Amino acid sequence: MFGQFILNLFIAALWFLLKDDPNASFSTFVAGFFIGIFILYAMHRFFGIQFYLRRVLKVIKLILLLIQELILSSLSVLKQVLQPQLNITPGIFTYETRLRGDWEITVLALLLTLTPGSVVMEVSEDGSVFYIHAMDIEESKETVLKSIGKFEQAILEVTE
Amino acid sequence: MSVNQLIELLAALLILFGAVISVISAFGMIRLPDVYTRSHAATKSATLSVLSCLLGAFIYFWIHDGFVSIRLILGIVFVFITAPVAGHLVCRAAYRSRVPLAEGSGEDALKPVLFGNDESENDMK
Amino acid sequence: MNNIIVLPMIVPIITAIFLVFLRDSIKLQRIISLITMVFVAVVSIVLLQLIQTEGILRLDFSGWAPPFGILFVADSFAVLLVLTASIVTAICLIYAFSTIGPRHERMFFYPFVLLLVAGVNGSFLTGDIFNLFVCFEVMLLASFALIALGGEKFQLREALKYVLINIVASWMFLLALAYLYGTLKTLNMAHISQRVAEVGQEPILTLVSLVFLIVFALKAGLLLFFWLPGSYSVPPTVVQALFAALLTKVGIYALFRTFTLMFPFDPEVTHTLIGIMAGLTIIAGCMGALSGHDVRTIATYNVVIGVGFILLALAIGTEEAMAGAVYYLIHDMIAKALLFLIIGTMVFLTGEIVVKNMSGLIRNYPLFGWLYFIVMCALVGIPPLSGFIGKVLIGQGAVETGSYVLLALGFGSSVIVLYSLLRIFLASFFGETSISEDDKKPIPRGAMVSFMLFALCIVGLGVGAEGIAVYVNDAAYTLVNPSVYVDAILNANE
Amino acid sequence: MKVNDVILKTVVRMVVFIVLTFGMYLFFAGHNAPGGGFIGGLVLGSAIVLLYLTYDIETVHKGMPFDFKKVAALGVLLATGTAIGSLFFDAPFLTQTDGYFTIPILGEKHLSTVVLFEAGVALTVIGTLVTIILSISEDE
Amino acid sequence: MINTILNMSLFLFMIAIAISLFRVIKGPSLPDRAIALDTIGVNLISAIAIVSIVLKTKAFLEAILILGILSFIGTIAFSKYIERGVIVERKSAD
Amino acid sequence: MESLMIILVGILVAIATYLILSRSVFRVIMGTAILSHAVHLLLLTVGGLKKGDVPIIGQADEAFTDALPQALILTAIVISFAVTAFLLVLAYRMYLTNGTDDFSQLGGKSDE
Amino acid sequence: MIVAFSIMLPFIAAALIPFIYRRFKNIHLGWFVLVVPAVLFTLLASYIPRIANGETFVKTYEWIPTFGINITTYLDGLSMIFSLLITGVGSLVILYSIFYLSTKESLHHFYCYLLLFMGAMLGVVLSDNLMVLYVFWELTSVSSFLLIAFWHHRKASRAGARKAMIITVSGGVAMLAGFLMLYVASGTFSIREIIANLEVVQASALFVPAMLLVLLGAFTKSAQFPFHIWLPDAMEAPTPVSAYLHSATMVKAGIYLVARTTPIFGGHEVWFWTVSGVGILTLFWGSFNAVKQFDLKALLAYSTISQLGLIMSLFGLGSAALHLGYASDTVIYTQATFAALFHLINHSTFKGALFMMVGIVDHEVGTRDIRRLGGLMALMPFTFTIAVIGSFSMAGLPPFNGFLSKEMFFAATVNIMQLNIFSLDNFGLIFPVVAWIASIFTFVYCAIIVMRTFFGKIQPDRLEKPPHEAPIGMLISPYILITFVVGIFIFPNVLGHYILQPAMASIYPMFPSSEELTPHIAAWHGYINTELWMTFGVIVFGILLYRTLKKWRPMYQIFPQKYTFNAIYERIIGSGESYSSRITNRYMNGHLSYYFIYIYVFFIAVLAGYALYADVLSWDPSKDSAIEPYELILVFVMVFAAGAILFAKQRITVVLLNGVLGYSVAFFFVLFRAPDLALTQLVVESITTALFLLAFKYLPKIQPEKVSNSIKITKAMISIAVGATVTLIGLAVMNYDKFEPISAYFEDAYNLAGGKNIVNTILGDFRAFDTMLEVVVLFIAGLGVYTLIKLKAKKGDTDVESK
Ligand code: NA
Ligand code: NA
Repeated sequence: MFGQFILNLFIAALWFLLKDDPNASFSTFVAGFFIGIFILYAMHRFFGIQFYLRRVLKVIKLILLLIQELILSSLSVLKQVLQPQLNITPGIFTYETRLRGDWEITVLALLLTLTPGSVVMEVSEDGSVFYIHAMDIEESKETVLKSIGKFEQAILEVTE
Repeated sequence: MSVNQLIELLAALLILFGAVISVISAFGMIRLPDVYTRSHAATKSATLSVLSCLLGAFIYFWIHDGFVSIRLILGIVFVFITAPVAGHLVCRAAYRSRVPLAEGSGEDALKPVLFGNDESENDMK
Repeated sequence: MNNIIVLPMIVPIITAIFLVFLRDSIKLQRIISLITMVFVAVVSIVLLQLIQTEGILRLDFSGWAPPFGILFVADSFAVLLVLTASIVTAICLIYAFSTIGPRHERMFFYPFVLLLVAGVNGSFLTGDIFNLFVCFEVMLLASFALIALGGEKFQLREALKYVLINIVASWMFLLALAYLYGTLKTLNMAHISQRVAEVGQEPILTLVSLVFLIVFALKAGLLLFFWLPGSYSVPPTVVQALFAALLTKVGIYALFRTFTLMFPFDPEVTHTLIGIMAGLTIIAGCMGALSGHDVRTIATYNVVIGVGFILLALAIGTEEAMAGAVYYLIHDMIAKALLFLIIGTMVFLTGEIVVKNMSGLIRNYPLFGWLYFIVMCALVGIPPLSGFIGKVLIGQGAVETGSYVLLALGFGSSVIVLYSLLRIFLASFFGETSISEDDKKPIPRGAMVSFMLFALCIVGLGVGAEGIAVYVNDAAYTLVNPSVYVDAILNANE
Repeated sequence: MKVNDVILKTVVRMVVFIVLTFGMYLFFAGHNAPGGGFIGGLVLGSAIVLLYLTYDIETVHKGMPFDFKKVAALGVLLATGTAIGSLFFDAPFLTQTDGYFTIPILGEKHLSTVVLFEAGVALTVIGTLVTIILSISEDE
Repeated sequence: MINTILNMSLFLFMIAIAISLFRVIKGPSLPDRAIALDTIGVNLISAIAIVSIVLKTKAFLEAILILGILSFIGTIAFSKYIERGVIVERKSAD
Repeated sequence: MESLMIILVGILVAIATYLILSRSVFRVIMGTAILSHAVHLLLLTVGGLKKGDVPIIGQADEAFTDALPQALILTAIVISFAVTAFLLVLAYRMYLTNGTDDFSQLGGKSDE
Repeated sequence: MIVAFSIMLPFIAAALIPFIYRRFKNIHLGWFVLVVPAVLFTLLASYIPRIANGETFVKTYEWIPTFGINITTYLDGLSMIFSLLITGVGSLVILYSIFYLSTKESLHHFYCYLLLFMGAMLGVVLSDNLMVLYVFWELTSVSSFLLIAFWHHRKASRAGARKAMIITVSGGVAMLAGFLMLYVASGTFSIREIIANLEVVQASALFVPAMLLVLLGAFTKSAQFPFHIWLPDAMEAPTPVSAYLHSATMVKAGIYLVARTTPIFGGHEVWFWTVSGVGILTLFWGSFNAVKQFDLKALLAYSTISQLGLIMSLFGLGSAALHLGYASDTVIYTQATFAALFHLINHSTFKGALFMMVGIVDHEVGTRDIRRLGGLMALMPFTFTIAVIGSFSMAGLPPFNGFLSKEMFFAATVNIMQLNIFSLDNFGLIFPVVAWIASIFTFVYCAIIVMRTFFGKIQPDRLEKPPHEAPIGMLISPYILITFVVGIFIFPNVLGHYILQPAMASIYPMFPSSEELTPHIAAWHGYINTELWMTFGVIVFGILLYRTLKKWRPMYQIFPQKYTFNAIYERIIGSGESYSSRITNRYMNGHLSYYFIYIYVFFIAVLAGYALYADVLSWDPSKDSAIEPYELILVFVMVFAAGAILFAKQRITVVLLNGVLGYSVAFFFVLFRAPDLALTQLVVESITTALFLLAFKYLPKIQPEKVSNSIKITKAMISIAVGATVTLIGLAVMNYDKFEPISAYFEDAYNLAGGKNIVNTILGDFRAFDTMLEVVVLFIAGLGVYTLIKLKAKKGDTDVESK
């Protein structure tokens, strides 16, 4: 995957040089990069490898997921803050993940933290158990547990 | 009004949105009952506010000056990555330094793991 | 372009850094640091000669012409002080070799000393007021490190006080700089002088100068000397000597520059105030010296008296007084260094600091005792030792300007100096010896060598006062005629 | 339960590169944009401090076996050294030379001794910063 | 119009900072203060971004990233301080 | 704005002074920290506020704001940082050796 | 050349002493030393004829010509008298000391000091330059100090040495001031030149102050009332020293100074009254107090004081002639001066002899207390002879030289009454009356010396050693002296012509002929004049008083001990010390906050004081830039954060609030277009905050200050005043815009230095030196922190130095 990226950059640079534009700028380079993507996509089957941008697309998907969670969770916090009467029952619960590896665990933890109403407080020593603080344990435990599955899946897609 | 101006206005509104969220989350920092709940406000709402604001600024510079600010993008990425870590670390530290949960909190799965079931030891101030 | 001017500051800095790498070869550290100081002294002598032939020298750093860049200015006043500072440090280093011990030496003692001197020399040489601030800080940081070097209980406590007071003083310096820039919009001392002269030092400018007065008074120990006795009594002896010789002198130098070069036009306010402060300093110093029961307190209050005495000259302001001040500054640096070294050695030999508890040292250490006697006489101003000519010239200035109160205080203080130092001599050196032959610690040879060298300087400066008279006169002439300085900086066509 | 720093360590592994790159950028940008040796040095130093925060002293020291006092000293030497350099060219002390040099491949480039000077500044800052933090942290 | 919006946003961010300041002062626990300080830093980031637009300059964009970095490092340092009393650890202590 | 800033400086100085006059080493040190903030602002203010643009050539079209005070402040900040670092460690060492950070309990005279 | 050699020789000899001492251990060092004064005496004596002819010898050697300080040696009649005394008596004293001091004493010190003294003394009398004179003058004080403290293991010696040194040096300092005034008035340090241009000096306003200061020097040195108190204590010195310094030579340096400066000041009324008044008072006080002494040496000390007063008063009386100017009928008043010079010599002879006599007694008997002495006449006949001759001469009895000068003294006091200047017609009577009374006391104490020591019953059990006559060596010197005592009585005019007359010429240089000023001295004028009547009276009343001594002696107890001058001196010193201690310890209490209060109060007083006084303050906000609402909030945030620091209970809160302040400052940097500053401030602030946390991790909670409200209010007032001062000056500074900033130059940074970031170009190029040093500062701080942490005081190994 990394090799493809370098190749892409090389193509972009080549483009940049070939253009020989006296006012060469970032946009020239970006254009070259897109050209590179196009070439690589066209050639990837020929080389018998997975197109690296597919992986990138999955990463982007993950990021978009994160942003979505971020917005949602913010709004839920704001909603609670703005309610005339605070009516929440905070608490801490556990979750055992099937993910392994530092990166995976980390990304999952970050996702969970950005999820509405939850903050990862501790990770057990072996990294398998998350201790999660919930803003309103009754309401969000369910939703949190539901979205965790979604996250794990997204992460696995990227890393597999 | 040209398209550019419209996008600029949009960027400005994005910024305003961020500002409003920021104030509300700051308000949450006052209102919420304990440090853990407040950290929700900080890590999520504040992050969202700054992200929208930076995005607004990024768009504005892009449209207005034709200037793509890598630094702004980097800033956005950085905040995005680090804000949850920060929230996680502070909450962990708070719990381990025995800052109590708010009154009326529900289940506490961490207490037995960290401090055991000894009530006296868990008599957090 | 006279790159040589920067050497007295830059060479000690670079050597200091090199010594950091030579941390474990103590011998090498000693040799190099001594060579450095001797080298700087030689450079200063060359500079003095150059000034005689070419007038005031200046070095515009990076070639930026004044008033825009920073520059070093070498006039006789500054270079004489640089020379003295280097000689004093060199001799103090010799003392240190045999006394300070490897524990300190491995902890960058020599680099700190060299950096201290670099700061001192830089302060003397700079022609830019903000750069003066920076040079001060170089000196101060080094002094902070030195005063705390050792980590003793008392030391840390007094060091903290010293640092805090100096921080506040530095703050006031910045405040003064802010006001200065807010009004005159320039930093070059000659340019300041020119601009102030242009508008005739209006009250607001006088007010700004008064902020500088307070700052430098704090540094010099002029009236605001409260920090001095405590902090001068805790560090290792050689550091005490260096402090006594160098630190207050930088403040004094700055006061002279400020009120002769930059803000000389409102003497009714500024110089009168300086006179009052100097007088009060002398009184307070005398009282302190009288009150002291331990050798260190007596010695430190003598520093205070010396400060007051030199600043009388500034208040008086005649050319003779200035010449006297230059002489006296040089004398005071040498004599105070020797005094503190001797006092420290006394403490080392007896393990006591209270005058009464020591006795009869002269029996065991005759030469040592006589060296004390010499430095005492020099500090009193007894001729033909080093303190004499300066005292005479300052007195002459006082008479000329009718400053009889200042004259009385200045000359009267000699008597108190005599009284306080004589007390030590009579009680500690004379009398039955309290040290038996068996308990007698030897005075390290290096220490004796440094005492002798200092004594030689004291006698030499007194007897050979004429030898530097031409430089001193030149310095005094420039001090009372700031236009000489200003012309050399701003109107010279190079 | 022992603390598990996996999240922190993982994130820092990534972040530290951003910080280092940014520090280098600031260092070089100083001439024409905000930045310079001092701030560049501070940010680079901060990156090292970040490592010390995340890992322990020994681990970091294994990766970076420098005596930071000497790094600082080297920095001062570099800064003063470029200044001294002017003495050998009969130019006023501290004179910075700069000019446009044509370098193969890279083309015409603006090079200046200021960069060396600023590098000295940066090294000093890094060295001092880490020395201070480590000294205090190592104190028992 | 845009300027008004920006000024208003700036004002709001300042208000947010002021409120966070209240939390810094009030505490009551250390983590509270740490979080509040972090929030102030984050809000400053936004404020600087806005000011950059208002002043029409790119000169402050570095400050944004710097603030982000610092606020992160600061929070780490703080939480370690709260949690373990030391900021930089030695291996043996671990 | 200039007047407001100078008044702010005055207030900061007053507060810092009060802290400096207290007996606790810690408060004194805080006082010095505030002092340096105050004087940096003052230096900036006397250079004239908002009278020009960011002093970077090529990024502005109007006149530049006075760059010299900025350079001075930068130097001052660094120096103040250096001093503070030393001061803090010194205070820390002093506390560990003397067992208190209260000046009134530290005593004063070296010959005690 | 010879003159300079005379000054130098003793110093050279002194420098050689350590070598000689080491080389010739077996020979008494005194023999070598004796050569010096003997050679010099001969050498100088060979000049007598030429001096008598009115020649003077001047030679100048440059010392510090830039400041008019040159070594000008000057030998004239006046210096001749003194140099002969110094070398002559010096020779005798050294000869005497060879027998007096055993080789067990640290002779090398003794003779070294003595030679130093001799050289210094010669320097004083042979220098024309006032500064050089002062140099030697102080050197006499120093060497005198060393000689008095010769037996420094004795407490009394040290105390006496200190008193002498303090008083004489104080006087010397005053004299120096007087000299400087003379210099300023005349433009020269040369006494001859000053005398040559007298009008300028006399017209100067500095004339009288200079005179009084010079007199102060003279009076302290010559032990004049009330500075006489050091002299009795100086008797702790070995007797040869007392004989030499404290009787024959050093104390006469003051007299010399008065004589030397008489041509300058002499015509002035203040001079007349001060010199003669103090002299006559000293004469009385000394003789009066001598009577009550039990210690022979103390008695001689007071007697010396008294005699010095006599000489001093004569110089004062003689100065009247200068006021009157030269005329044949005024020359009579110069005779007082003549008498003074005459008595000066006479006193040295008989007092020197007496001191040596006391030394012999002390040496042979072991005590000088007259209550333990008595009846020694038979056992020590030669010593007795010295005592009788010396005492009679001192008492003013014939056939000894003292009689002649005493008669002349009486004559002078009587003559002075005839003058109608200086209010003498009203007060002139004082002189003869006091002189006469003092002479009676003089007679009494002379009688005591002789009678109590040599007559009456011997008390062997109260003596330390069995009495016997002194070795011959010790007797040589006093016998030479008493030969002079008698010889001068017989041939007074030889002395008058060769020695005194040239000196008169020096004192009255503007009088045409010195011949006229030299009276013919005769023991008997052929008729009984007033003076002789007075002498008869002295003898009659003297005997009467001596006889009734036991009855009136308790009178001395009437004066409370507290009010003696000695007690006052001690009290001044004592209370000076204790007041100083009290005041110093009160304000130098070691508390930092007090020191800060002093500093701030001074800050306020000077700055606010001057600002109000000069009406500097002004405020014109019209030129200010606009304030945006968010800026106002930021200001509010800062004020609030800073204010909260005052009340915060936890250190962390304070640290964080400081961080908030720092970040706010950074934001102000942003708002005020300072990007580099903002960046730096942000990073520095964060690191500082981290350091705060690191450094204060061990500290306990902030304890509320346990201080009273009034202290709190005081501190608050000071703080507010400081803040207000800073603000008000700042506003005034903002309002001042007469100059363009130099920074416009830097805006061309790109062309000048190739940088677009102006601030950075300033730092990296225009003001790169600052940056370089700032890096050094940072480095020192780092290294300093390292040493602070790593170099700790070792436990149990308390450094002696740190005590
Ligand atoms: Na100082
Ligand atoms: Na000092």
